[in-house]
Amino acid sequence: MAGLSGILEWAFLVPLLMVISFVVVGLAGTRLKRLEYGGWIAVLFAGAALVVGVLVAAAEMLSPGQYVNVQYTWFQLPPAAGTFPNGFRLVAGTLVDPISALMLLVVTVVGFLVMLYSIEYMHHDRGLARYYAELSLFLAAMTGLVIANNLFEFFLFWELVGVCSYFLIGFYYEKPSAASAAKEAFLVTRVGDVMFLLGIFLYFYTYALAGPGNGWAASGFVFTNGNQPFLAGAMGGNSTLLTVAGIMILGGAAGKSAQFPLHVWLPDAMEGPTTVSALIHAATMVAAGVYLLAVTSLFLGFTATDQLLIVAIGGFTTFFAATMAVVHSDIKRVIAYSTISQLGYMVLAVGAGFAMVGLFHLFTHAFFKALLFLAAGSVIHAIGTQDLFKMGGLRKPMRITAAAFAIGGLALAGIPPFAGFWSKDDILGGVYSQLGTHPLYWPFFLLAFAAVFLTAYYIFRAWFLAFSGDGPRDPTLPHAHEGSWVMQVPLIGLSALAVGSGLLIFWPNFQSLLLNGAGAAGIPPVFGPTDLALSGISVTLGVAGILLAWRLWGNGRVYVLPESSWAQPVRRLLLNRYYFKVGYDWIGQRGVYSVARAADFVDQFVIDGTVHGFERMFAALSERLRRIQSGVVSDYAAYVVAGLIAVFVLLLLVAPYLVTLVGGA
Amino acid sequence: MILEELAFLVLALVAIATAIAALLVRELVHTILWIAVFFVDLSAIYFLLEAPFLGVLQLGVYAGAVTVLLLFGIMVTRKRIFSREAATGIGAVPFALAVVTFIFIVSVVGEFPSSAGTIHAYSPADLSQNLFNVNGPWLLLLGLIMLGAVAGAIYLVREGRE
Amino acid sequence: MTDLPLVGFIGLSAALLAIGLFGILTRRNFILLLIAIEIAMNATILNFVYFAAYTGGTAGLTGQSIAVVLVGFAATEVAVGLAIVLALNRLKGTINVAQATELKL
Amino acid sequence: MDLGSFAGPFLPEILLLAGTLFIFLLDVVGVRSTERVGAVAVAVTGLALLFVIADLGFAPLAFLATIPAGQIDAAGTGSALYAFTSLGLIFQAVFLLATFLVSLASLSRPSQDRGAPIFFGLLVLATLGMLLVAIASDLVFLLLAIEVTSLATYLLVGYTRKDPRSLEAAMKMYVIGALSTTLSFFGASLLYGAYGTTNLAAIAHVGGAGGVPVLVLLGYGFLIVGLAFKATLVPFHAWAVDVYDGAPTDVTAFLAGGSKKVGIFAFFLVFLAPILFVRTGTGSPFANGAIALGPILQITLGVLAVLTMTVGNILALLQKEMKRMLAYSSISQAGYMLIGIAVGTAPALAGATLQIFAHVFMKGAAFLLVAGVTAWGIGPLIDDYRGLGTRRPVVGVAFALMLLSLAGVPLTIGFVSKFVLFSAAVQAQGYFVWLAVAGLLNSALSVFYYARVLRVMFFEEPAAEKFPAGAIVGGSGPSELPAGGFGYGRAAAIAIAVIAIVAVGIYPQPVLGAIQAAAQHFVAVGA
Amino acid sequence: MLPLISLILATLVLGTVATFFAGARSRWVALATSVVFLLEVAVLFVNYSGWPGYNGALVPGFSESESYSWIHLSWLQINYTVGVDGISLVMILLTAILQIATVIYSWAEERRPAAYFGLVLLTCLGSFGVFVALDILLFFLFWEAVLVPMFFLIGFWGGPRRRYAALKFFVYTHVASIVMLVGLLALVFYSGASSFDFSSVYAAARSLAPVPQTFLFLALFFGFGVKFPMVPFHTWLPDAHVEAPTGGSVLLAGLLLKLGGYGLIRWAVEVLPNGFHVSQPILFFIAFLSIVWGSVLSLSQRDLKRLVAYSSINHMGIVLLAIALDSSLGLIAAVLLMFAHGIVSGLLFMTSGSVHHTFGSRDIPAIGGITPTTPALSTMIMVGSLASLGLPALISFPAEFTALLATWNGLGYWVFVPLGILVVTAAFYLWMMQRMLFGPPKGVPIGAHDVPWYEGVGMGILVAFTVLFGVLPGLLVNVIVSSPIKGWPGP
Repeated sequence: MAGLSGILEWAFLVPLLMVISFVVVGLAGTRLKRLEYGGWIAVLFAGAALVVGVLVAAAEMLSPGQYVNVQYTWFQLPPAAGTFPNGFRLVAGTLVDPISALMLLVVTVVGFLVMLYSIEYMHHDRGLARYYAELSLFLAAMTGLVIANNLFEFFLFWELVGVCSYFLIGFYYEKPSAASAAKEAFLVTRVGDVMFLLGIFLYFYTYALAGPGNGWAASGFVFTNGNQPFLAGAMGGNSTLLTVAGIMILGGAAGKSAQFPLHVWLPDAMEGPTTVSALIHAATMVAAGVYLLAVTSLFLGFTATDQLLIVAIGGFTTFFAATMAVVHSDIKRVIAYSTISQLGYMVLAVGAGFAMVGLFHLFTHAFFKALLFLAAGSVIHAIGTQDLFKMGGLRKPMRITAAAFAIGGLALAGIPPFAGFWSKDDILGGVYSQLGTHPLYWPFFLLAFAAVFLTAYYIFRAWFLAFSGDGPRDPTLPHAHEGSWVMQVPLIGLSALAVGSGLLIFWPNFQSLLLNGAGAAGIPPVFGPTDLALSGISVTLGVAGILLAWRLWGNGRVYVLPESSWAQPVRRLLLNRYYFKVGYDWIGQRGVYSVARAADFVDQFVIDGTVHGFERMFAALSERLRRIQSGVVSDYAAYVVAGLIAVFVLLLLVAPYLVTLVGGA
Repeated sequence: MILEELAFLVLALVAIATAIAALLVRELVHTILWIAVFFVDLSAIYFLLEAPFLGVLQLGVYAGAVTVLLLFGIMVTRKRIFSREAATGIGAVPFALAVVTFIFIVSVVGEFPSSAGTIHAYSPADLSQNLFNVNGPWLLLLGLIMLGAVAGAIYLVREGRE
Repeated sequence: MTDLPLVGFIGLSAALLAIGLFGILTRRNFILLLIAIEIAMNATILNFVYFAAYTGGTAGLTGQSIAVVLVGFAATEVAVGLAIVLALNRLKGTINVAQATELKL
Repeated sequence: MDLGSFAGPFLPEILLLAGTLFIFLLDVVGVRSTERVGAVAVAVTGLALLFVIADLGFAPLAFLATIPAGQIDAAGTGSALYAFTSLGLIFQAVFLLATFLVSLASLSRPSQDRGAPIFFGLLVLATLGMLLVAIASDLVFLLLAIEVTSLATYLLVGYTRKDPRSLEAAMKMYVIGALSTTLSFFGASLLYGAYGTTNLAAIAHVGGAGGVPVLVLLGYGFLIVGLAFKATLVPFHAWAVDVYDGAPTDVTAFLAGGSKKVGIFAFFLVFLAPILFVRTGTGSPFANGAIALGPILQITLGVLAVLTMTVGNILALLQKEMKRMLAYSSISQAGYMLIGIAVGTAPALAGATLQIFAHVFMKGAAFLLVAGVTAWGIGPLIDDYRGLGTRRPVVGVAFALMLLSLAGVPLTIGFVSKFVLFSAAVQAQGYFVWLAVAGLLNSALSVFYYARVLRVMFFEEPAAEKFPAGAIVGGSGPSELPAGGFGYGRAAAIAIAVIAIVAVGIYPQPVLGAIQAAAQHFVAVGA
Repeated sequence: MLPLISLILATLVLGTVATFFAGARSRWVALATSVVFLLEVAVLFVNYSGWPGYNGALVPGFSESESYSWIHLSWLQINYTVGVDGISLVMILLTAILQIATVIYSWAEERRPAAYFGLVLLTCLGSFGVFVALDILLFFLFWEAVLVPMFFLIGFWGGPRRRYAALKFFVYTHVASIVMLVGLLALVFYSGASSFDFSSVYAAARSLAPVPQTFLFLALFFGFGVKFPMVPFHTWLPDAHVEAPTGGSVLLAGLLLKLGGYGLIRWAVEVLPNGFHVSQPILFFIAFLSIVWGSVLSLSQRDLKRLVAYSSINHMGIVLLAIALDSSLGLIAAVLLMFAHGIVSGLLFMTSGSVHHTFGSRDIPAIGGITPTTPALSTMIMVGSLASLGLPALISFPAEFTALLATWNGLGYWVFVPLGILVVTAAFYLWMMQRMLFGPPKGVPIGAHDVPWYEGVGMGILVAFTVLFGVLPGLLVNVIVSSPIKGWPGP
């Protein structure tokens, strides 16, 4: 099927279509009331993008290992002395390779489904034109990021993704909490962005001088279709500067993917519409971070220290986020913490050297997480609350939703044969195989393992609370009902994917995406269950978690932790999210803002005060000098005589001294 | 020559004394008297310096004309000729200024020989030759000064009858 | 031909100038001011005369010429001063310079 | 020696003398109308101006030139009392220009003024003195020529004899002037004692035989003080403010625009030789040679220059009266001009000369304008000028141009002159750069009080009672008079000034080139 | 060849004069002048010798150069010499854009419109002159010519404390220009340059010894730096901005600050390389100080205009940093950033002006949730803020990216300072948007409606260029690198 590979050069159509959608909807949306203020147009474009995305993925699958690079020079410098002796060029281009094809598939599929789902879900909201325009731009940015062919372009779209999420999280801007959450999301990820930026500089700088030749700068720092990362080839695998660069990239990824300690923004981002949450959590925003790590790992390479750090961050976050999910009562927040936790797995995988396994988990996770969110959205749409403790018994009126949520939950909990099992199992297996690398891998591996249990527990706690039992705990809730086909189609489609996407790994064409994407770097990944004992333990843990959830929450039960329990402080700590947000707010308000006020004081009173002091001095001097004009001519004569004496002093004493001082004529 | 030096000393002291007296006495008419003595005294010094023409000029212009002019000024501006000036203090600052000026000027003394020098005499003929021929333009300028002074002074003093 | 030390003349003219300056600074009566100015002017003329006497030759003659011109100039100056003060006296009725302070600051 | 060849070079001076005598004669025969007497003065000064410009080598007027080319900038003989230098001729032109503008404007003075012959006669006589200053090459000649101007200006200041302010000003000017005269002659006597000559060029050279340092320094010290009176340097300036304020404003214009420059040029004449003599390095006038006279004088003059501009500016800052503010600004401008001789190079002299040239148009014309505006009934305070700019835009813009030029705003003559002057100071390098810095900082300071006038004139509402409609002296309504009721003479004078301010500001090359050439000759001859 | 630059100057001079005397029609005259100016600048771009196929230049390295003698003395050779290179061309384009945007934005100015538009045009005329002048005196003349109209714009059309602000502006910038002038004069006379022309000064001064070069450089740097403005000589800027009328603020931030940067590049860095190298640490210190100080102070501002003003200090600090790096990349970044900041801060000042017109206040805490009332204005504020905090696809991003990359290359980990400040910059803009644009409506007067058409068009022009050059920065970079410095090939 060589004919299909021609589509690879047209991959830029995906973001372009969404940009067009953004422009059209953004400009004309308000006048298109009958088309859901442009919603249908956006769906149309998203569909077109989906088609292109699927075609690209198919082409890549059919002729594995294709790298197609199309680029446009953004700006360039002629060769000149300095850091970039052979010139310097920044380009914008598309690089279609197995991993970007994989990501394109994820983004377009989830994006299209979310867009479709929104048509009904958002129907009653105001500002729909803005919503669809921003959503289109969001997808454009994400797809652009996915097919970016260099880090600079990557960063460009990365920032666009950030700003779109900012607007979407703050969609209900009239709610102060939404506006605040949007700002928080932007700011926290901005911290990561700044580190990312420095990482880019470090890579540009290092490889332009000592990497695969100076040509890298002149050619636009493009990701090359190398057989191994730059690092291994150029630096012998290690360099302090590159370690720092890796840490910076990790920082960037941590910001976007909400890894510890930059995780605070993601739960608050639930202020946006649920559809947006689905998109952010599944395919776009947070996926970008992991994708960045994967790309860096594959093309540039991490040093061993970096890898340890990434493993640590990923492993710890996995467990850390899961603990918080255990106690929360907001259905979306529970899912949000699960996202952080799952992202931790992916980061862990990349850190251990299995970037492709991480991406595989990203792939499966995208579907079941989108499914969970859309299902949760369906619930919220039906009864208008997000509080699990008010829900109950929704299984009967909302069968499809309940089933979808259950499928998603099972996938999340890693129960075979659902999608999550295959990918998560590969991660755990992969990390397990690398435990010998460094003794410090052990604790994080164990944390990740423990998180399997917690995951199963909290997601089914949520399911039981919402769907089991006889009826809602809060009788004032409206009568629940299932949404129309527009909402059901995405649920069903995603359910299918949540079941089946993991199994795709056994399809050689699909597996070729993951195998070739590795670029033969590092440890060759092995897909499918390898260590049955390990898989057994993890599945057992998952089942145990579900059982515990059923024991405590099943059938409408509500477990209340005794007030005197030793666990109460822990529960409070978890409910307060380890006080991270409080701490950050304190730094922001008490710390930075106080410094700003103090600086303002200095500006107004010290710097300006000095100037005004001079001014007053001049005025006083002028006033005093004025008094010598007494009007009495004798005084004037006295000035003349005094001046005469002064001239004598100058001529006879001062000036000769000065002249001898400077050395005569 | 002791005699001439003595004469100079006396004349100099008289000049200083009369100058101070002229400024310090409170009776204005007395002032005129003292200043007249001062002018005459200076005229004597010019004779001592063997500049007879200048001595005569000093007598004529200063001791004569200027003194009369000043007396006339007092008569016109005063209702009673023998009125006394209000007492004015010497004033520390003006005194200090005058003294410092004096010291500065006298400080050149160290650069001159303290011994006596020759005094040259000039005949009035030579002087007039120099005055009217070589340096004639000075006199022309003096004429211009007087022209303006006369015209303006007359206009100022004349009672305007517009 | 007589011989006299130069320093004495310098001292005399310096003293006269100082007295004149002192008078200008302290006297409030305009006539006295004029007199003080004349004392100082006489110091100047004296300077020219004795420098001329010590210089000799054509240069010395120049000095005496200057002295002659200055005598004439000084007299003219007094006349102008008197004219001004008489006009002022007519308007203000006083020749005290300390009372002519309409223009100040 | 036939009379023609002897008198020819002095044609401008003779013209002025004849004019003076003719005007006094008119007074005697009873012709006292301002227009007629003034016309004589205007004609005489204008004609003399033409002759001077012709002598300067201005080609279209070459047929009027009376001084043989060989006599201009001829190397000094060491004994002459006067000499023609092209810089001196330029100064003659400046002086004549000032008088021309003042007499032109004074044509618009009230015609029933019985003092008109005296006014114009003394004006022309004072100008004659100034012309003689410009050709002086002998110290006594110089001082006497200055006295011609001085005595005439004392009387000019007091010529409105019914005005006590005017007479008080005359008295003050007289006292300080007489004191200064005495001091400068005293200084001249000391220099004469030291060198045995009063020829300016000879003084420095003769001294090489064995001068007496302290006597020379004292002599120059007295001369600095004596001349500083004329040039209104701080701290010898106190009289100037009162006199500028009290004198009839047209006379003030003459004082600021003309007679004070005499002092500056006297500084050039007296101090260039000693400064250059040492600067050229041919030897020291002192026996021991340990102390160089030139730098000493330069430092002293530099200090005076900085002091003058700074104090003048600071005092101008708080002035509430227009004339006094302009007076203080005039004092500070003298500081800039003094930089020229303190630096003592040809470029610096050229810059200072241009500054002096500019000052005629800026300050002289400003006073002329103030005189005209005062005749409309506008009071002496700056605040009285409220709304003038909007009521009489032409007058307002003209005044604004003068003030902007004084402040040194680009594309005005004031900017060019300051620019050249400060460039020259920097070009001289060494510690002269600090003179440029001081000058520039001062010009920054000066902007404040000029800007205040602009603000009052353009941005503030007029106070109604201060601006009586139709209060135009001369009985003509503003609709008939092109310059808003100043009278033709004054309007013409101001128009000339404004044109000069802008024209020279935009293209200074002709004027500047002539001045620069003259300054170079001046320095060459002086050395 | 057509004397294009003189032609543009003539257009501006005539337009300005005509505007002053056009009375009620002045806005049309001003608009016509601006349009013609923009067209002529377009011709200048097309004609520019940096493009392939050009040959010959009167002043080496400069295109479109003209030279006529002006003052010609033995020691003082001053010419009317003008010309452009890539850097000045970019600045000229900025001038033309801002001029037309400002004129349209201020369309409804009612207080003495003739004087207002005339002064606006005069400011742009002066800026244009500064950018084309290749003679020291000419440069200084235009430099000063900018100052005066701005003084009047602030002093007459300004807010309640306008007198104070105008005076402060004048004092600071005037003192700075004096120091600068002394520096420039010393540059000529100490180097022994044969004339005031850029080329001869350039040739003569580069060979000066390091010590005099350092003194000269520092004098010039102070002169240009106050305009920048560099901390601690910056306090005139917030006051001037807050009190100035919107058009004045736009030009002040958009053009006047750039004069400092341009002057530094053209007359100091290029001409005095040794002095520059010695002074680099000082420049770095001041740049970092300005970056941090401007940003931190923005955080504590309540007044929208003040906030934007302080952010200008921050951005110009980055410009200074980029210049101080003395690298190709840094220079490109500096010029790009100046252009970007000119457009973006212009936009932001326009929005704050519109906020003031619409809501009667610019107090950020007092206004809230304005988006439903004024969606267009809110969008402009968002675009401006996002552009200012460096969002990709908007104009500041390529500039900041290049600047920071250059900083890393030149200074290593010091880049953390500007990088960290990027977060603070984001913080104050986001906080401002959160409080003003979002949340429940507050302080919105009854009957408030969205911006009038002219304000919208004025801002729209700037938004268009923000996006255009954000997407295609290569258009500018190609021009910049055709300048004859840094070893670039030049025209």
